[in-house]
Amino acid sequence: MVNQLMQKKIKSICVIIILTVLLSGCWDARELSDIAIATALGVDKEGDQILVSAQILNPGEIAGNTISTRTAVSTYQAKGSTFFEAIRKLTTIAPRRIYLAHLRMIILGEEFARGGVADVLDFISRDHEMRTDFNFAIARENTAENVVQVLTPLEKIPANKIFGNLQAAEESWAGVSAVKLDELIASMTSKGKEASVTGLWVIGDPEFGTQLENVEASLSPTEIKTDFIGVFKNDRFVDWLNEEQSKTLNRIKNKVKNTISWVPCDDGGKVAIEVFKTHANVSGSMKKGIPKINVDVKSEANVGDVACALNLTKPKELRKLESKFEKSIEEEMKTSIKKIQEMGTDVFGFGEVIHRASPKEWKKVKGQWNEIFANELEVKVNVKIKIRRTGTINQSFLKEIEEKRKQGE
Amino acid sequence: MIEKGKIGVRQFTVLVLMYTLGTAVIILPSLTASYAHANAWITMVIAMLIGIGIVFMLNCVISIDWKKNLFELSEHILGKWVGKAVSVLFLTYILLLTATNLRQIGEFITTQVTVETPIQFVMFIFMMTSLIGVRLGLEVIGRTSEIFFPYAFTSLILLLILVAPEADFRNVQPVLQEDIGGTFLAVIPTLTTPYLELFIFLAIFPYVHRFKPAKKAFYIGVIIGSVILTLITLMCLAVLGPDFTARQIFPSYILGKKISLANFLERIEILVAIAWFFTIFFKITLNFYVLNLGMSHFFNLKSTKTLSTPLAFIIIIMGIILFTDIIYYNEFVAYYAPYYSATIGILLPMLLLLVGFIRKKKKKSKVG
Amino acid sequence: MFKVIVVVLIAVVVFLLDFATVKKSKSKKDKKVYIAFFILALSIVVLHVMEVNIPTPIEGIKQIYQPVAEPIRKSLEKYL
Amino acid sequence: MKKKFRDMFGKKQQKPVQTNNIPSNLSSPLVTNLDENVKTVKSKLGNSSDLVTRSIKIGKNQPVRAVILYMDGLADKKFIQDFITETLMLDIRITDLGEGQTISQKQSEAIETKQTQSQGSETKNQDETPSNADQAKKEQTKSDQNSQNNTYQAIQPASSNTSNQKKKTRKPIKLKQLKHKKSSNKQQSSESSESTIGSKQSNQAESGTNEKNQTSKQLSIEQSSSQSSPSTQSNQANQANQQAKQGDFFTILKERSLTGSEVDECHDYFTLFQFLLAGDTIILIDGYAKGFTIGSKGFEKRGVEESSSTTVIRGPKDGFSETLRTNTSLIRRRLKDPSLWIENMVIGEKTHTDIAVCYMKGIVNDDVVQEVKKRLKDIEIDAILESGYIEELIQDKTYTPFPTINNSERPDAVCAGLLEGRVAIMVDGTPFVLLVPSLFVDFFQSSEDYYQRSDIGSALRLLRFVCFFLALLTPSAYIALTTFHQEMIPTQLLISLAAQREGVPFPAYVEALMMEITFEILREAGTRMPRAVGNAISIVGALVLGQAAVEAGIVSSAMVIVVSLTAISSFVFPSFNISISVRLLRFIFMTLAAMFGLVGIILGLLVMVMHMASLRSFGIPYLSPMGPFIPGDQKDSLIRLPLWRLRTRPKLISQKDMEREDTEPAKPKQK
Repeated sequence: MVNQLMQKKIKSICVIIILTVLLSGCWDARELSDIAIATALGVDKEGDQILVSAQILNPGEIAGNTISTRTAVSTYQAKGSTFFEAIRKLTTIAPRRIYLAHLRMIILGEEFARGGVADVLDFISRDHEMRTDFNFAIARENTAENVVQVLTPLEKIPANKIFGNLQAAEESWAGVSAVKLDELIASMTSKGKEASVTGLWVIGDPEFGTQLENVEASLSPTEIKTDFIGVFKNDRFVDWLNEEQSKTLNRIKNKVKNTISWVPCDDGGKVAIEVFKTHANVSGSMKKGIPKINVDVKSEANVGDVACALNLTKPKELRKLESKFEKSIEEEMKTSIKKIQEMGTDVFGFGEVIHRASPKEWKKVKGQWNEIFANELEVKVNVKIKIRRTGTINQSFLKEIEEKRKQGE
Repeated sequence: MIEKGKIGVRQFTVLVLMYTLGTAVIILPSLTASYAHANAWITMVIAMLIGIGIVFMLNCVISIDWKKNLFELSEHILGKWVGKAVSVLFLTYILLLTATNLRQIGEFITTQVTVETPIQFVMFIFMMTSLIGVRLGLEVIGRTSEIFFPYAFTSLILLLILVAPEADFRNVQPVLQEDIGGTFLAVIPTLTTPYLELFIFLAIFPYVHRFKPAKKAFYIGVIIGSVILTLITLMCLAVLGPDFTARQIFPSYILGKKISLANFLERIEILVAIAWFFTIFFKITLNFYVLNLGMSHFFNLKSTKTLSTPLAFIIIIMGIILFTDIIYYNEFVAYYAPYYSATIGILLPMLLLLVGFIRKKKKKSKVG
Repeated sequence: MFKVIVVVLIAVVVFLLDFATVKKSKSKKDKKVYIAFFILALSIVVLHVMEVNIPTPIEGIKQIYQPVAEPIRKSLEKYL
Repeated sequence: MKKKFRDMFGKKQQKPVQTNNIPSNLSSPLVTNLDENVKTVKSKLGNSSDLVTRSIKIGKNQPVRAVILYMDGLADKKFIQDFITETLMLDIRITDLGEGQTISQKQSEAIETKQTQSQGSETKNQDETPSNADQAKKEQTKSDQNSQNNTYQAIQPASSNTSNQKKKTRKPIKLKQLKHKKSSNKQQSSESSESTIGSKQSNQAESGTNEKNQTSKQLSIEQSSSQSSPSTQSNQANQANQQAKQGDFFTILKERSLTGSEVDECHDYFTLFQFLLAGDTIILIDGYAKGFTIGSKGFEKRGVEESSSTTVIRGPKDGFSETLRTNTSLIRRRLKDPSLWIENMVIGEKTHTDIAVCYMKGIVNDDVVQEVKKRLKDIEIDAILESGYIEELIQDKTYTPFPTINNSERPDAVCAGLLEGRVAIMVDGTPFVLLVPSLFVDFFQSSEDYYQRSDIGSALRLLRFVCFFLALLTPSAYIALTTFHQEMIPTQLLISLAAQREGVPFPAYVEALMMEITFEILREAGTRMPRAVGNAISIVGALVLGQAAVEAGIVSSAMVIVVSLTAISSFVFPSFNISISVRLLRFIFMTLAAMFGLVGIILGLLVMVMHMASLRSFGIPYLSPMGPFIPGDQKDSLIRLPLWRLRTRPKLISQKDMEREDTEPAKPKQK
């Protein structure tokens, strides 16, 4: 009896001791007020060293009740001989620990990208705090640090602005592509595919963009624009694609959700269609050492914008319009592909198509694929467009206006 | 019998399933993908077929006398001394296995979830939880597994469904055109993790309510478990790509990071990881339980709980000292563990089966 | 040294708590084996705390299976 | 240290020795002398003012003296007036008692002859006030000689003195008695002169009836003999004679004039007190060493009101009350089946609390009934003031936060439990009825689930389970997410959380702990304080602690939301016990979350579920039908299927008479 009671006492004491010991065991705990949430990282090269610019949120400014004159984000910069070192060095300037799990954008300076991005990617995929849901972009003709520093109106967090911008542009313009980490690494490591990353432009004076006045104006003098796609060879940035080429690339990669294209009418003026439901089927074959690629693009479209006299009451007219578009897009794609082939980087992933189609033959050409891609590859493009609807009206009233004008004359 | 509790057939199925998934789900996709590349899922299918064969063999072993557990069986078949020696082999293996599993979960948590926490500490709290489970007995382990099973199972299935939109099956093409040798060779390390460890269920069998359904349950549990494993490997390949999968240490966790439903249901990879905690927890607990059971048989103790506390501490330290680092661990798992596991998980049960069979025949002929 | 003392103290506490359950079984053998294992566990923990290098049994297993493992390892590594 | 513990245990062992004295003393039989009986009863009750003694005479010609005893307040006065006093005093005079009267005559004659010897002293004794110490001594010596009931006699002189002494002697302990003998004698002698006056006065007030007795004695001399106290000679000589006749007289009284329905006889003080103190009326008749007990319980009680702890929108509004019989009647009214068995027990050495064990014979698992009865019988305690006492004494495991015994204030819920094969334990004095065995899911089931449509009932039930986790884990999840797993929080939410936490001086754990404890204090205050100031608390809680704390920057507003969510969720459960457990466990989980984040919570959950899985309630695994999983019982655990699907009773609880119904779902006739 006595023993049991003693033991109970000892037990309770031990539990208390163990609990206190365990309580000290919160190694990983960090309060929300101790972390600095980074939303964008800019990576540049400065001599031998890597310059990292981190866009850090100022939560009180974004979600707080009081409005002050401070900015919603602040940028911290640090240099280091490796990317990781630079990031850790940020803590020497930043008041809090940099927290990377909520990163939206990683912006690579064009200079830096030309020198190769592999080591940065390695850290990003190695670090446990990094997720894979942020986008990559290249600062076009600019340094990443300049892009990171620009304040944006409407969206208080610039990185979110860019992220949203990319998403929206990808969905309804098709000239850009949001590339995530695993896709980037996969295309860089794949032998039959090269990487492509969207570009970011700073319009206006980058210096002015860092100031609060930039967001105070109704039309911000300095803005960030997403456009054009940069292509890589291995991990090195090579060149920019123009608008048509970018669109072509996205069409083939099946990334187009919604875009528009236009053709001139017979009697002058233009007609534009909204293309949706684009599906590209890329098939390939390799016969006698000659690789062949067939690109079949099937699209559905609506008439979006008629700026000429076009009789839209007749089905025949519509079919004519369809074939006109088919031809124009086909032409556009063919020239774009040719241009890209000349660049010598297979951003389309045609190599992988050949690989899947005839793995044995692929093994022979795998080594010099980029040359084959540039010189020998035959690409056939076949576009089919089906115009379904003409919008909420059928016949354009332009005709009437035209007549009226003529009468007036 | 030392263990007085009984578990139901359903509980047994759940335990087998959890055990099969256990640590395999976090290490296998990477392991197979690094040799079989895009064909890793085929490796998994082959391993599953072989695994079913192993289950058949184990079922034959336990059919010799299903009222005896593994340790009693080996003494019964091989005689007291040889049996004890074989028991020692089994016990060492289970001890190392428990320690390895503990290390795996510790490694997983310290690389992905709580990075700054010392691994000893993570292993300690995990082992203590396991110790409580073993102390409460097999019945409680069975019931608890039944409670957590729906969560673990649905979250794994949900994972598979939610990442499906991200899947690009061009990643796994061309099917079985390249790395064919690697595809088949990779079966060897793949077999180790769930299938060659399944023999520990020979120690659980006698405590299942009904024997015949339990044999069936063994198959069902292993098959469902391996199908999920295969699907997860396939998804890892399709979503992340073979190279990315092979490069990751815990690719299925990265797979969880890919979940994104309507921009709302994201960042929930920890909830998926929790499902693995459960499966690994039950694997460790079951291993630890069998270890205790075997120890008490070996020393003819009165209770399975007697040695639980010292053994728990031995396992924690073992988990730390077994592998110096994760590379060493990976090397061992890929190149050496299969043969050790095969010795214990196939050869010894085969031996039991053979000797048992011969003895039975002798008996019959004597009677005849 | 301080660490060792802490470990031993904790071990004593654990022993006091845990031994009660062993006592209940009223088997001398249980007690003996328990104490033996307890001392084994304690010594391993103490060695670990003192940062003495304990050889890992994995090395032994590697040695034993070397002849089987090595050729397969080589052929596997081809596919890495 | 050790000695201290030993002393503690030593005392514990002595206790039963002391308590044993009382029953042995009480179990002494009644004596034939009416006055002495009355005196004993009075003295044992310490002349408590709520004991009413009414002495009457029964019979027309040769009335027999009798005394009606009842406890004022406990007994139904009107009943006593109408059916006992009236019948005995008025109706019996016109009733032909026939044989009985002659017997009583004979008997009293017989007594008379013996009694004459001691009449001198006995007549004085009728005053019930020994006027001097000498007489007390005399009686004492007499009683010492009387081996039959010395203890009773030993008390008598003392009790008949001042109230001061009565108190001492009310505890009729042998040892004490002997010790105090000398002192009491001294006191008697010293106080004798004063006491004559004082006691006279008090007695006049106390027993007006006695005066009447005296006058009546003069009217009928024959009867007077029976009033005298028993002497050794009369007792021995008359014993056989009396008993032969008494029975007959008693049966006549019982059969013809006592119109009460619960009439019993009592032979000793123990039973007498048991009945008397339960509110029954005792009739002692002169010359008989036994009395009648007539059921006349009629104490003030609360009516059948709506239960306050578990309320429903739809469903019966009656709730149990404090009276055991009312409660059994409420159940009986619903289950008009002979298989409803109610067994009574009395537990509590001081309280003598009535306890009823109810079950449906044929449905219930007999082993459970046996186990319940065994555990109840093993209880040795002085008082049962609430069913909580019983619950704690019979539950399977003490050190667990989870209740393994359910209680209900609602008769319909208890009936449903009985029909599922559970055993109900009702305790007199509390409206809370225990139901065993009780499983974890039972604490989430409201009787209203069955009164609403099944889909709605199921949804509400699921909601309660969700609330269980919310109440248990919300603060800990908040701590874990904001201090360990910020990557799990959507960016926008993280920003606003971070903005709120700017300037909060405490870590999230401390913040949560503070708010949770504050809330617990508020809740406790809300239950304990008088209703009238209830509004004040809600104002203080909502405004001062919530809003002001946020504005002052001591806590973040998200934390207030978390705490409120937790609080609301914990009010959802139909059973209060589970909400207490959740309150307790919440703090453990918060600590775990602060230590290891989600990993800690998960391990905590694992340990909690393992602990729950190891629990049993009267042999039934606590987590069934989930662990062990019983497919057939899923119909009524997390969800409730339509009634026509609930064909069988829960499997583990009742294993007999499983079929519940055989209704087909109603379908419109097809033309």
